[in-house]
Amino acid sequence: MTAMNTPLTTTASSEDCLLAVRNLRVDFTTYGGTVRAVRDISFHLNRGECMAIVGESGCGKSVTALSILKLIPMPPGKMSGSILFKGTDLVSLSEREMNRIRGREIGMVFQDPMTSLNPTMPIGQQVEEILAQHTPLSGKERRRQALDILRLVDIPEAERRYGQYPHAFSGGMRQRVLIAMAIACRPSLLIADEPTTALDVTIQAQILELVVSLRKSLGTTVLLITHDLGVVAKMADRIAVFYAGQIVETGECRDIFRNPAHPYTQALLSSIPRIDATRATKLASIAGTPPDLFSPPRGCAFFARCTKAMRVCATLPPPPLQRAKGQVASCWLHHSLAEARQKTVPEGAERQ
Amino acid sequence: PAAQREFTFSMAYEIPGLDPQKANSIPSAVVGTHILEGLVRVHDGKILPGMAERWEISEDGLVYTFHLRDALWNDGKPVTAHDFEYSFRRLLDPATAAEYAFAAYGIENGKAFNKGEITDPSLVGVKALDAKTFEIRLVEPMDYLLGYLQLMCFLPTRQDVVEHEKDAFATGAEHMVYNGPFVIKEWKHEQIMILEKNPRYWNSDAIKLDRAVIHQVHEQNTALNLFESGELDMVDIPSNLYEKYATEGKAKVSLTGADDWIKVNVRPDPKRPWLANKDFRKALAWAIDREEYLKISTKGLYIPNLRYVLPIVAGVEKHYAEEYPLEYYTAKADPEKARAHLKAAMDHLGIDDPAKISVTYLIQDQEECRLMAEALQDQIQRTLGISFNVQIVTRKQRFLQEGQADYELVYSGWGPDFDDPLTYIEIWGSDISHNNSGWGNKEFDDIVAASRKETDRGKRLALLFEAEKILLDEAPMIPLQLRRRAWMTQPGVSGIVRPFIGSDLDFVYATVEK
Amino acid sequence: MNDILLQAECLKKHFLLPGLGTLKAVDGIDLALYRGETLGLVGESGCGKSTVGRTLVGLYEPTEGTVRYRGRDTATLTGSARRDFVRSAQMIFQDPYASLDPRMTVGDIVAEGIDIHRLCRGRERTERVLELLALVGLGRNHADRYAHEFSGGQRQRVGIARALAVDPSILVCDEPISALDVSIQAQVVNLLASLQERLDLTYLFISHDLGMVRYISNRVAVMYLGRIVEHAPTETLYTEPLHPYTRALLSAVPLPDPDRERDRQRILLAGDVPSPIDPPPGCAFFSRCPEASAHCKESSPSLKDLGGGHFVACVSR
Amino acid sequence: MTRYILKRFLISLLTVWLLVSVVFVLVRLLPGDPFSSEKLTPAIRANLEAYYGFDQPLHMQYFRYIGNLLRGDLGFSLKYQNMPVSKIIADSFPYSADLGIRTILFASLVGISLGVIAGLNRGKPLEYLCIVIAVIGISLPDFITGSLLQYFFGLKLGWFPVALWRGFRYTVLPTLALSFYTIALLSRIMRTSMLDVTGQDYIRTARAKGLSTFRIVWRHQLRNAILPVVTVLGPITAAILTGTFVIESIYAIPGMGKFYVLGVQNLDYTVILGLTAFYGIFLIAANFVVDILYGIIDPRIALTGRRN
Amino acid sequence: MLQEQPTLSPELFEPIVADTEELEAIHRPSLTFWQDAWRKLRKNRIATASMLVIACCVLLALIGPALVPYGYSATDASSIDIPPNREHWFGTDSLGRDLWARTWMGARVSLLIGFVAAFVNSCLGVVIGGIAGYAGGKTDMIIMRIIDILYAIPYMIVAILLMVVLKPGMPSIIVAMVIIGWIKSARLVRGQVLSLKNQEYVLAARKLGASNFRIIFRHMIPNTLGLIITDLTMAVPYAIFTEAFLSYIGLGIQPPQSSWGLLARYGAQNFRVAPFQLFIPAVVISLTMLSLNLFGDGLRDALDPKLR
Ligand SMILES: Nc1ncnc2c1ncn2[C@@H]1O[C@H](COP(=O)(O)OP(=O)(O)OP(=O)(O)O)[C@@H](O)[C@H]1O
Ligand SMILES: Nc1ncnc2c1ncn2[C@@H]1O[C@H](COP(=O)(O)OP(=O)(O)OP(=O)(O)O)[C@@H](O)[C@H]1O
Ligand SMILES: [Mg+2]
Ligand SMILES: [Mg+2]
Repeated sequence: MTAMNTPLTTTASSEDCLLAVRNLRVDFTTYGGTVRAVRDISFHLNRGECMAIVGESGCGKSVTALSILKLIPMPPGKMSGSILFKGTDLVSLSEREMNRIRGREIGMVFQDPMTSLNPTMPIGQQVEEILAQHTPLSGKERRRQALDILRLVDIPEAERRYGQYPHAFSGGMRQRVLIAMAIACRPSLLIADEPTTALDVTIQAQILELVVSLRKSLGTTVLLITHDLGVVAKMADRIAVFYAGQIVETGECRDIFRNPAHPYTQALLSSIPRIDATRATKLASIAGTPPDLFSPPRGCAFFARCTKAMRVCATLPPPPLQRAKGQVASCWLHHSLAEARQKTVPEGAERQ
Repeated sequence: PAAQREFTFSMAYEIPGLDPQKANSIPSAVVGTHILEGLVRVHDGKILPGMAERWEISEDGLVYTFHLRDALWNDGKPVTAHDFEYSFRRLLDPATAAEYAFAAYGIENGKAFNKGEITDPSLVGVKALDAKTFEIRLVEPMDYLLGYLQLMCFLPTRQDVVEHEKDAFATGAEHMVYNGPFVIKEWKHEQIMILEKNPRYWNSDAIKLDRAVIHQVHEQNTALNLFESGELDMVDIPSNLYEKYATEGKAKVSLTGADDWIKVNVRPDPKRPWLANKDFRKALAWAIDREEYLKISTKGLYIPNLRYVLPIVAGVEKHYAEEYPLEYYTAKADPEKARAHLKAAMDHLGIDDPAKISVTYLIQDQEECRLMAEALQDQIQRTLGISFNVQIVTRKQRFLQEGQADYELVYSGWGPDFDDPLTYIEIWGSDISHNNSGWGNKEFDDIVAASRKETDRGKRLALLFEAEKILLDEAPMIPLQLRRRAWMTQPGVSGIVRPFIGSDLDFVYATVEK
Repeated sequence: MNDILLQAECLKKHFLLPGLGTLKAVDGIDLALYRGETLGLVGESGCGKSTVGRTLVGLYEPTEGTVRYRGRDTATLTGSARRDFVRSAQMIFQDPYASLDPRMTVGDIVAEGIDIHRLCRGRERTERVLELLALVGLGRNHADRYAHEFSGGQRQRVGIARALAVDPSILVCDEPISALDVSIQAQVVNLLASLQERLDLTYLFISHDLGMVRYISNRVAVMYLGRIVEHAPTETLYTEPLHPYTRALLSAVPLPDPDRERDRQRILLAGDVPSPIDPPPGCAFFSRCPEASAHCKESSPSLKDLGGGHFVACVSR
Repeated sequence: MTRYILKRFLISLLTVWLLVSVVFVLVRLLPGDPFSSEKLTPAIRANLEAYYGFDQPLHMQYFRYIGNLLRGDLGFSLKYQNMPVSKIIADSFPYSADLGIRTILFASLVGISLGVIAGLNRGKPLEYLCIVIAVIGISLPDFITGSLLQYFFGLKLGWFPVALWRGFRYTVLPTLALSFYTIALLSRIMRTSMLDVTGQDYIRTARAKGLSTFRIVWRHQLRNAILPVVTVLGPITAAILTGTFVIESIYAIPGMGKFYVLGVQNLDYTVILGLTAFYGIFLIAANFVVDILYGIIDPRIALTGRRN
Repeated sequence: MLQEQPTLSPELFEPIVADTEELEAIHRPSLTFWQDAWRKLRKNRIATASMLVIACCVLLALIGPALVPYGYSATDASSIDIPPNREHWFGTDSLGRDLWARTWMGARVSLLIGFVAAFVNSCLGVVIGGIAGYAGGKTDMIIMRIIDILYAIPYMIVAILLMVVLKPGMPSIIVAMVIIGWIKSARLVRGQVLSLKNQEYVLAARKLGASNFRIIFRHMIPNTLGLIITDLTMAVPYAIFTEAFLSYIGLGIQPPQSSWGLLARYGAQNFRVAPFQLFIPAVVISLTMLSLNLFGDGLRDALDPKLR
């Protein structure tokens, strides 16, 4: 199983690479046992690029994002591995040193906009505060800038809403406030955990435009977690597909949409509802349930739901196997032995 | 100025008022006797001339004529007999509602006037014969009258000041006038009072102190700490520390005049028939080991009282107890005697088991009382085997229950108003409100009445002695202790007297050498 | 199909903002939910969709207007009728985490409705809870965990399970699938659809996912700033949207295809969003409308019936 | 809001009136009477009762009292001759308030800080230290802490004056002694409340913003956790400002607390009523402020109306 | 880049249909919130130790006095104020009574009163505060004003009046404590409920048709429980010392019984002569309170689902 320990990709040269996550593991101790939320994940982000993380709900995307900022509650959480950000290993940093990176170097948009805002602090102040922490601006200047940012994320009537509390905001507005806070200090890395779920498409489009322009003007690197494959298609340069706490496939955005290599990716893409779908057809979904993270299967995590499962999948975890340039999938199907076998057995003769 | 002689001490309670006629408390009396002077001044048990230079007493002992000296109030006006006339009438006037009015009931028509039975104040037996002569006419002879006149309520008040100040009278330094050795310089209620030597006092040359400072310190321990840190020149010692300071030789002691006993409700009551039984009461009295009881509950500060009347009240020449000695009870208990009495009582009542007898002892909510009651409880239960319960109530409730005779045994006592056994004896008369024990004795009443008519002091005291013995024989009360106070002063303080009547502190002629 | 289960008449919900005035979150809406149908409700973020949903199920008291349940004003319901309404009209909250009691296990949260209405007990209750959890793709050992131990999508599914537990007849789904991946979205939507078929459920489906709305809804209402601007049977709306806002909305749907997505034309809305606090007179969309004309500024258009159940509030139609 | 405040004000007046009426009746029910003493005779009692108007029917006395109260006249003490109750309050309240304000400030500062420290260091030695301090505060009532402090720091070590009230140095020990319980209470409540807040998502957000721990605690946790502290501080403030018997007696401070207790002991009806009314006004005002603070601290709390 | 593993054989790459059964994980018995809390509490070593200390105290209260040959009320003039020694393990008091016997006799009274009164107070407070906070509006206003009035009435008056009505003894003490003791908890709970009642999960519960009762007791109270527990642990010593006060004015336990509060009171009085008379009750009380607080903290933590 030495394969597990080799980095998934090797292309990143050190200057290019803004963030490199290696062998990240996050466990949660709970009554029911240890939840292995993230199991040995490695990936990297190059400067200026946008990587999207997609995957089944509950597969560890948010936990991965949180662990980059070391925001996993410990205990019950336990984290191991290394997270290299601009060459320094965040795991070894003290809380104080982390604070210099959080917010300023790495901005984060949380998934749950209601509970992620302080209910007893006016919205404006929550935005202003991050400026106060990281910039030497004067009070007035800060307020002006905070207002600008709120306008930037399309909060209608920012001045009037400035002093209001989160409970008077709609779901989407709160989400935009979170985005505003994340980009307030123009971080070099923006981690956005489902940043547009509560936004209607027009505003979503504007927010996405905003992110694009940030990338263009400041070279911001973006780690985007989303379920909306439309957004992925629009934004991402690369995609990492998560499944049950592991990365099962990474690759260029286009490659993954065109030629998904992992059966899970394939299944995922095929469940996208078309805008023109009608009630007549049942929406496609993946049969079965994801594995229990208390006791992840020994072999491939997707084995139980995979239509192309092989005997090896049950017992051995698949190593990352390179498909095309930059596209790597952890699936035995792409092992030379399987490919060899595939050539002899005609396509489609398996299940069904 | 450095040479100032200043005497600092503390009081546990705020002075409730300095209106002489209305005053009703020891703190008032302490200050009152220093800022005002009555017809006489009592110092260290001796009666000295005060505002009155001299006086005459009529043969029958009923008319007293006082000749006033040329003394001034501190505002420069002379002290006149009219001031005294006004004060005495004011004391008795029901509209004044003076609590101590009863002290003047011995004056002709005094009682009737105070009760509203007559309304003309000029009928009261006090009169300014002229500006310097003042006459008091009594109903019965009171050979202790001169000493009596030291009470705060007999101190003079000036009509013009009272009428001018109205409600504000005597509520602050500037709201009254002084004719005593000191004047009030500053009075911050609940905090501090500063007295200064009165230069206009007739005898001011004899006064050595320049100032007296009185702090309000409620807690005894605090006062002690203040004393030890040098803030106070004199302090009272709490009983639990008495032994400590006594062995160090610092503590001075004196009787406070207070005399404590257990009062028994002797009214026949089928629910508790034993209380009406004299033997039973004697059994209680003999079962108490007063010495031990006082040692454990007051560290020996209070001393056993083996009779009823305070031994140090005046006799004819010497103290009463020296002339009429009596050891009715013993300091140690006599369990044999106690059990014999109990047996007699039980036989009489037809009770076979002492455990069936239960009494309740009413005390008020003071730590000291509780400790003493607990000690008594243990002694009596151990010796007699009866059940002895303690009921603690607030002070006011104790008065209420006592007044309504709603008690079995009550911890009670008396402080003297004048220096004579009568002050103790008279309260047991059957028509006296204070005697609510249900006990009444014709013989006793007759003897007391006879004593009131008696002009010869020796005979009078002999009669009172008879009465005292009857009281002890009948045992409506079980004597417990005589209270003593322990106090100490800083070195250099001298001339402090602790009287046992009225005021409990006399520093008029004191001095402080530092 | 024709009986109206829940109806809002001229519904208004205003919030008092201290120091700022009244915020007209919902400002006069007429809606009818027919038995067994799904009404999609879409619109700009902050336009009042959640507020409509909450007011419909009785969580907010309307400032003005009435909500009728089976023809009766819900404000006047009492006793068993009220209980019936409370149980029958359920809501899936937009905010999954905040709506889960942090001190209850997920099993208990899902069971709460069952307990309240005494639907079943003991083993049966446990079975039912597990069954509900399974329906939304959660396993047995999720039942003992607390809300904070879940991922966003899992919490959302707990919310769905909770709402389904009391066998409601009307379900207001406030963005029920926003945090779910497409596969589970499909699973949940299939579930909702099959429940509707089996039990004749009625849905008010609030979502930003226009594809899903199209898939699941019979009719769709488009809201803008507290009002409904267009209202039509789904196909009509999607194929011939009339209101400029609807058109902008539809054109903005991102496509899950990198090539097509990146060079697509969409109607970009420029201009300031007017405030719901004191909305300007005239059409609320005026400031951003690409087709605005002068008289749009003057009067606010009311819904016009264009036939075939298609209503639109725009002067130029 | 203005309407709410106005309404609350009127209700407060009503409450004070009710309070005074209730206490008026209660004090009369207390066993005994103000005048009883060892030496009182019936005739003199009658004089006293007439003097103070106690010979009138109770309801007349009540109406007269309320009438006077409306004119701001609290009457005269029955124990302290010719002493208007209002003067007692005017004389003694400043001292009590002085000590009270010091105590409240000191105790809140220390109590809240200890609570925060304990909350941030759950399970660490520092927390146990905080618990021990709190336990001392509650296991030793003020009459014990008061006298011990006086004995050791006043008398034995001589660091501070033993008692009396003459300047800053004199305030230290009483403030300390009076603070103990409040410190204990606040620190325990604050700790609990802090822990409840620490796990919230918005704290995570604040951390993600890179705010320093101090700032997070100060700006985010404190305000969300302070509500119960404010709740308990309300009545405590009212009580401490209007005087405490024990500490005032131990340190010989001329405050109001003594009158309160002695008033009840002496059945000084007018003093009890006057002081209770005064305290009641304070208490009601304090709780009023607390309610207003609720709305300010947590904007979701709407006291003015019913829930949305 | 591909890593060939020697153990892989072509047969392994035969397609199979996964057997989903084997994936079903081992499942622990399911827990309710309360069971879970209990489990966590038992795992907390400090909390368990504290529980043991309290249990020891209770045990000593039951058997302690019987371990020495002295009666708790037997005075002895020959052994006054004797410091702890072989015969008298805790020394003797100023009446020569054995303090060991008195301490543990007192423990019976104090522990019983402390726990019962604190518990009853908290329960009442939770119910009333919960109702006031949740109902809001008029109900809240009325309840809170009643609380204001009750709180402003001097406690001494209430206690004395109760003494008139009730017989001294344990039940009376508890009544006297409960009569206003619940107020603090009620205010605390109300404050929390006010801030909790607008939470989304409460709305959600309401939408499910939960009765007000259920919302208060299933949602609000569990979410305030941390504070309620803290309040409860603080209320125990308060009750112990209030008992001393009540006993002092005669409503409490009767002589010759003792209680911790009274022992401490006497000890403080006699501090200069026999300091151990203060230290012994103080240490015993402090130790109990420390355990109680640590236990309370453990309980709070056990009830916090975010702390596993
Ligand atoms: N504090 C925790 N304690 C225990 N388990 C946890 C905790 N936080 C997360 N988990 C578990 O870890 C797994 C990963 O959670 P995560 O939030 O990363 O999922 P996600 O990929 O973001 O899903 P979603 O798309 O639904 O948000 C989930 O199965 C979740 O139940
Ligand atoms: N409790 C409240 N107090 C004050 N204003 C509120 C309150 N709740 C909502 N609002 C305001 O009402 C408007 C409508 O809010 P609502 O939550 O209904 O929007 P929405 O359409 O659901 O938006 P989203 O799609 O972003 O969730 C918003 O402007 C919001 O700020
Ligand atoms: Mg997530
Ligand atoms: Mg919404």
